[in-house]
Amino acid sequence: MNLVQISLATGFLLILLGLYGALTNRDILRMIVSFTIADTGVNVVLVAVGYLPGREAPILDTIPVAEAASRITDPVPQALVLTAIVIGLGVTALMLAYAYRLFRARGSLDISEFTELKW
Amino acid sequence: MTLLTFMAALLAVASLGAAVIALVTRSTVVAVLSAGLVSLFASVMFLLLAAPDVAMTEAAIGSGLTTFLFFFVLGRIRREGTK
Amino acid sequence: MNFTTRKAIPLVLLLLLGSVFYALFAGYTPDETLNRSASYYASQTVQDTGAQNVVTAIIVTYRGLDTLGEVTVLFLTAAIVGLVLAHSKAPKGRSGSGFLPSGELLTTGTRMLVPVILLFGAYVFLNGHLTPGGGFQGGAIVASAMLLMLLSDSAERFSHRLISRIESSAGLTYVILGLLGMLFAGGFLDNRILPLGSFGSILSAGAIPLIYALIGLKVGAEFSSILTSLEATEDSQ
Amino acid sequence: MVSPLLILVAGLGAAFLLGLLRDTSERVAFYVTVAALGFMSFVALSWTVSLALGQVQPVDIYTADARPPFAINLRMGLPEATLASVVALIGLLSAVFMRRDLMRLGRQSMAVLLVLIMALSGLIMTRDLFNLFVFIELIVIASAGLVLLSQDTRALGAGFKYLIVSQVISILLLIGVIFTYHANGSLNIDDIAATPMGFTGASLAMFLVLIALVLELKPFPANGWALDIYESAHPGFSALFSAASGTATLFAVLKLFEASGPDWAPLATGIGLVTFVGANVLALAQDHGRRLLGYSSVGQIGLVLMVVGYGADWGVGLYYVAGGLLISHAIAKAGLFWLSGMVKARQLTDWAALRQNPVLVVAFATFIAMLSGLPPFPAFYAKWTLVHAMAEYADYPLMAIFLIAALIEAAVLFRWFGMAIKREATLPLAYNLSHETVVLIAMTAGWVLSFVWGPLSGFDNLVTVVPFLFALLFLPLDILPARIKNVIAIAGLVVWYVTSTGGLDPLRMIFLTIMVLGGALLLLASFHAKGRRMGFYTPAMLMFAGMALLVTSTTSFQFFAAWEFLTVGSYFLILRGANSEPHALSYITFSLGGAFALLAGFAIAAEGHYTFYLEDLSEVAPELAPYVFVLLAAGFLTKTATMGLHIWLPGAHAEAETDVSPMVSGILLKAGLFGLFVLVMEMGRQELYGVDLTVVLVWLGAISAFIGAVLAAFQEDAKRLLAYSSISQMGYALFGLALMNHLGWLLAMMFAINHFVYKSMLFLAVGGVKERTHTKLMYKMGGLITLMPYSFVSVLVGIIAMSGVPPLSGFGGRWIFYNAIMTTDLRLPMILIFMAGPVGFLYLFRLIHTIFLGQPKDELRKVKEAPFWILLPQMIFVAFLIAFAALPGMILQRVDGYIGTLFGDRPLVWTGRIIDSQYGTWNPVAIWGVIIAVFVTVLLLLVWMNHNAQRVKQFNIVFSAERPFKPQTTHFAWNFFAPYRKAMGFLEMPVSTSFWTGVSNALHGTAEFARKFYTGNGQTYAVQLLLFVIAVYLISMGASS
Repeated sequence: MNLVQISLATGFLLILLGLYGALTNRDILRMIVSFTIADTGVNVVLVAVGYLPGREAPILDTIPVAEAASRITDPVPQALVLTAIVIGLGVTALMLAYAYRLFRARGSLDISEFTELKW
Repeated sequence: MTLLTFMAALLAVASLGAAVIALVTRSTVVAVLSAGLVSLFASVMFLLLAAPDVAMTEAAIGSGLTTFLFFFVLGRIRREGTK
Repeated sequence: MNFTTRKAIPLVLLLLLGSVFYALFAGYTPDETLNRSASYYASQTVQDTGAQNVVTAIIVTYRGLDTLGEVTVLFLTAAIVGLVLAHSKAPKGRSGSGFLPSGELLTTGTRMLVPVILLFGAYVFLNGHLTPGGGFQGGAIVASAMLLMLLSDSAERFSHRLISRIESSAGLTYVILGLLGMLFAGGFLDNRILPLGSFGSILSAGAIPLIYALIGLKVGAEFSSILTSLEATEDSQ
Repeated sequence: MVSPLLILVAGLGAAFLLGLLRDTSERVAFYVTVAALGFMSFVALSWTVSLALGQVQPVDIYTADARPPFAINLRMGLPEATLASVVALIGLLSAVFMRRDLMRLGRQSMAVLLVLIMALSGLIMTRDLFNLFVFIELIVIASAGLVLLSQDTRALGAGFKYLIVSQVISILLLIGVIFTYHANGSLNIDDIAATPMGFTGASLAMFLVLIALVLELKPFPANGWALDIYESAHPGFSALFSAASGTATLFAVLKLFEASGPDWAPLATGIGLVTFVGANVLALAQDHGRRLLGYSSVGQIGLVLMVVGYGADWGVGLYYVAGGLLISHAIAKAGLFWLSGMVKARQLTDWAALRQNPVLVVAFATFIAMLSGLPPFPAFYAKWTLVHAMAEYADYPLMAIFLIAALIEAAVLFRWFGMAIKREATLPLAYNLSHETVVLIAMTAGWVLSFVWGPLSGFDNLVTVVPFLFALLFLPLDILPARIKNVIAIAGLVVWYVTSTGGLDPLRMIFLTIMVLGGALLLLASFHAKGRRMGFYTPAMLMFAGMALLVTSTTSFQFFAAWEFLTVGSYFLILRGANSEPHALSYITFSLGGAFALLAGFAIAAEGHYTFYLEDLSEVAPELAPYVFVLLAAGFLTKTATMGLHIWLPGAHAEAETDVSPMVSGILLKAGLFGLFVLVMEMGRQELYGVDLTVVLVWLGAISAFIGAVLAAFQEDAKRLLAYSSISQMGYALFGLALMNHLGWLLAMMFAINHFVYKSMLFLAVGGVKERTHTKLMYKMGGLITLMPYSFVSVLVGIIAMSGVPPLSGFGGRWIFYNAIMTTDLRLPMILIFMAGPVGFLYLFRLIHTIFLGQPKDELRKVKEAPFWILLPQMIFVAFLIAFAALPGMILQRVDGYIGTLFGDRPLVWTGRIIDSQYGTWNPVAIWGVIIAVFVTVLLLLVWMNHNAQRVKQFNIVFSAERPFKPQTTHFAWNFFAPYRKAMGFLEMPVSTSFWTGVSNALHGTAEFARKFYTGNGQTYAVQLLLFVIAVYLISMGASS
């Protein structure tokens, strides 16, 4: 196992753990917590996929421009992850706001209590 | 096994452990804190993966702000739930 | 809690999903060299944008549309969280998160720390094109100042109104800068509406520092807005 | 041209600008929002128009002055521009619609709306995979925000479920995106198409991307969350969620399926088909209006997804078909959701409130027609093309499943429409002028779309077909009094008849005369109606338009379009009857089922040609021909109500209004007969598994003739009796046709004419009686001969004509009939049909005896003769029958000659007015003479004997031989043929009724059971979603290995 493999595996496992929590925990807040774990896992996978073993961060302060192509790692996934993190926060905040409203409406945070819409 | 790999393995174990704690604990507060910890370990991992920008963001947003968001909502719900 | 079908079915499903992931994992081999997109960025970024930090260049210019969408996500979240909570104000009671005692020490500490934190945040987003960091990280740091103020009960100093003004103006300016790129440079969000300057200095990379500063302000305002909304007391809004 | 990027910039800029406004200035904020949406619509529309006219070329918009894949690019082509226009316009209209709630929640909610529309436009235009993800997330978040507009607290739960599911989807999508990037080195969608899949995980990554996007389309069964949103959200938002979001997301899916290549197309086809079928079946069990709309949305989007997969290699054709379906769906669904905002209560029956406003009913009907793929709307062309393509690729099972699901969908929608027309609402309409305006704009858009889509089809533009326009003309004219409209209608029919007779062969000429001129004649009875009679003339004229077009059609497309016109028109007409709701539903279901059989038949016959001339039916490849024959025959037999497919007829004909019954019986049934004529003329005898199909038809005809007559004899309701009699009569005609010889066809032709005449007459007479007595039950009548002598005469003449007694035309029919059946060697059906004759006499006897003879009832002693306008056509028919009896040669000789040219024989010899066949001679004039002589003699005899007659009071039981009136069951007219019932009652066993009820119950049961699957638990929905992904993954793995 090298660095990339470890990170990838960690990312995937975090996703699975997070999803498992989100699908089995009835408490809405705990579901949201689980989703943030899964989100973190996704971010790890994204960065790991973009990593080229042995290369440096894509910042050209110490690396000459001419050597950049052979020394830096892939910057694109990093840019994507930045976006993904922020979006993840947005969704989390929204879910939390919803959780609060749901709690206000029913006095409970149990997802299985919000099933009046069905069939 | 290089130092880098070793550190990565250590971080992997730590973050997975934190994730498991977040899932099994009965206390929501502990779960939120553990999730923040997962994020923090992940951000160190990003550093290893030559992604300092991501590491900073994950640390500030993923483990910092998100955790506080949780606590705020948790606090509101607690205050109102006890009434 | 006993192990029920309610838990068993997701477990089985996730094991199957895990096998999908395993197939991805097993089939993955890291690239030896940069792929097409990445090598373009590695070789052209400096020439095109004048930024040292390639990630920043990608975020602010090449994939600027994504970033615009991203700040819009936060904008939306802030608006919606505001909407959600505006109509369910907390019952009367003590404000504050209830976790930290807002003693004299914290209040004083906050007064001292907030300007420093704000400055640091500004430093991070203004140097985004040179060093790691940028608008998002800087914005988060700015928001942490807000957080401190919230914790120490001195949030009144920053009204919701001001936050929302900052957020909107920054967003509007961002969009206008993008349009200027269309008018005066090569396309929407092109950073070369301003001179690229000398490589490596703070006033370089065209409009990147400006845009990142706007993003920083906007993100900071949005985070603050979300935080205040979620924490909100009956007298805010 | 302004840059399309301005669509995004305007949306975002305005959203940010709203933040600068003061909290209290909601009004200004609202105007800013509307202005921005208006601007976005303008930009999108101007691009659409310019691109469509070819004034500009499609453009790629680059950002940051770098070429893709290094920077994000957008594309503006005709599909993008069109869909962006749809999205922006729906956004604009929804904003107007939601005005009050947006103002209530303030400027933040408006900003969210703006961002949603901006993101949807972005999703349509972007060519970057990750940018797609960003826009999707924006849409998710904005949608979750707008769900909160609803004042229904359950919406909160729905919104949260949506967020849960979206989280799972975005995880899958991101993993897919990053591995796709790793495989291709690019995030540009076009590069995915260009780069071969080098890396082993690439296809898996593509799978994840595709499945995640498909999940956004709410595929069945992973869609419980979406249904909950549809049910609880603000209708203005649901309109957006269904129409705008569905449209944009579908286009994104289309882009990716195009890029990923044909290998993935079956994935879309399969999921789309499952969704289309599943959603429609489950919709059967819905009685909640908005949830039903949700199911319908899911189903329609599934249909488009199926087209995306199925038509992956059609090029422009795919855009035409999918685009037509998609835009129709967007307009209709948005319109329906907006309408639902005006209906206060949520049950389907509560839509009856719409009747307070006839214009809204028209809008409702328009939307339903758009969704069910009726002409002239784009989905009609799409359905046509799709089924033809399926036939071309010989995907028959797929075609069958698709058509059955489409039929179920139509049944669901028409069931709802019927409820809205016939039930009573619990709450009045929540009327609001701006809401109505929004709905009407959507309706207009639907018509404009059809106008634009028609000429692109390569077929006729159905919107501009003159008879159809004439029918539509009556919509604005509906404010006029009924009599004026009636004059216009009759004039229109006559003019159309006069101008379109040229160049028709005698066969078509006769049908055209019956259908158009006969229609004009029957419309005379409609002068009886008072007031405005809203909603009568458009359907009636639509039906006549369909029939006029049917007879003059030359291609299968024209034929099918005309068929659908007449089906829909007659449905609306039948629905007008007082108790006709269930009957109208079964009518439309059977008719559309029959129509789909026709469609399938034509498509298979056409073998990939989209224009197919009816005369080419004779040249269908021999291995396909029998199947084509079966399908077409099934379609036509549904219309002629052959036994087994007849259960819709008695109710539909009996419950219709007085002047409608003769139209749908006397005239409409001829459409089916005409189809059968064309079919057997062009295709002749066909064999399937060694069975001669015309022999099957002979049997069906004989059985229908016999059992129809038996059932007619057992009816208590006079109109039902006549309705069953029609089944029997059509059986005769079918029998004659299927004999496949000259005399048989002549027989069928005779029946077509005669049945029109006497069935119209009898229905009018019985209808006239019903107008006066207010009952259709024969045992409640009696002795009306003196009160309604004209009606009696017309029933008498009708009965004489029908029973085949000399001298009237029925005898001519019989004569040809006996000649015809002598020529066949099918003895058993011959006996059966022979037996139908006496049975027919039984019901006719009952009809005249129980209504006009016997003792009058107390409560009916004062009834007057039927109204003049109802009598007038009857008297014209009487005159015609007498003339036709004396001079059958007028018409028959021409038809005979024409049929002779087809068979090349002359079994009848016409000399003057005398007709000879190998079995005998028929001299109508001589028969007339004899009959008159006999009649006069008998009459004189009776008059002479009458002076001996003793007058008795009615209640002199000894003489009147009946007990006065109570209880009815002892009345002689009740269960009139009880003795026969003992003998033949087993024939009454409702075999086909139970069969079809069983089918319907099974479907409903399935729906009722299967929808329990949507437990309402958000977590369960997420589990189902993953289950769906895994199942699709395993299936596609299995399929590819």
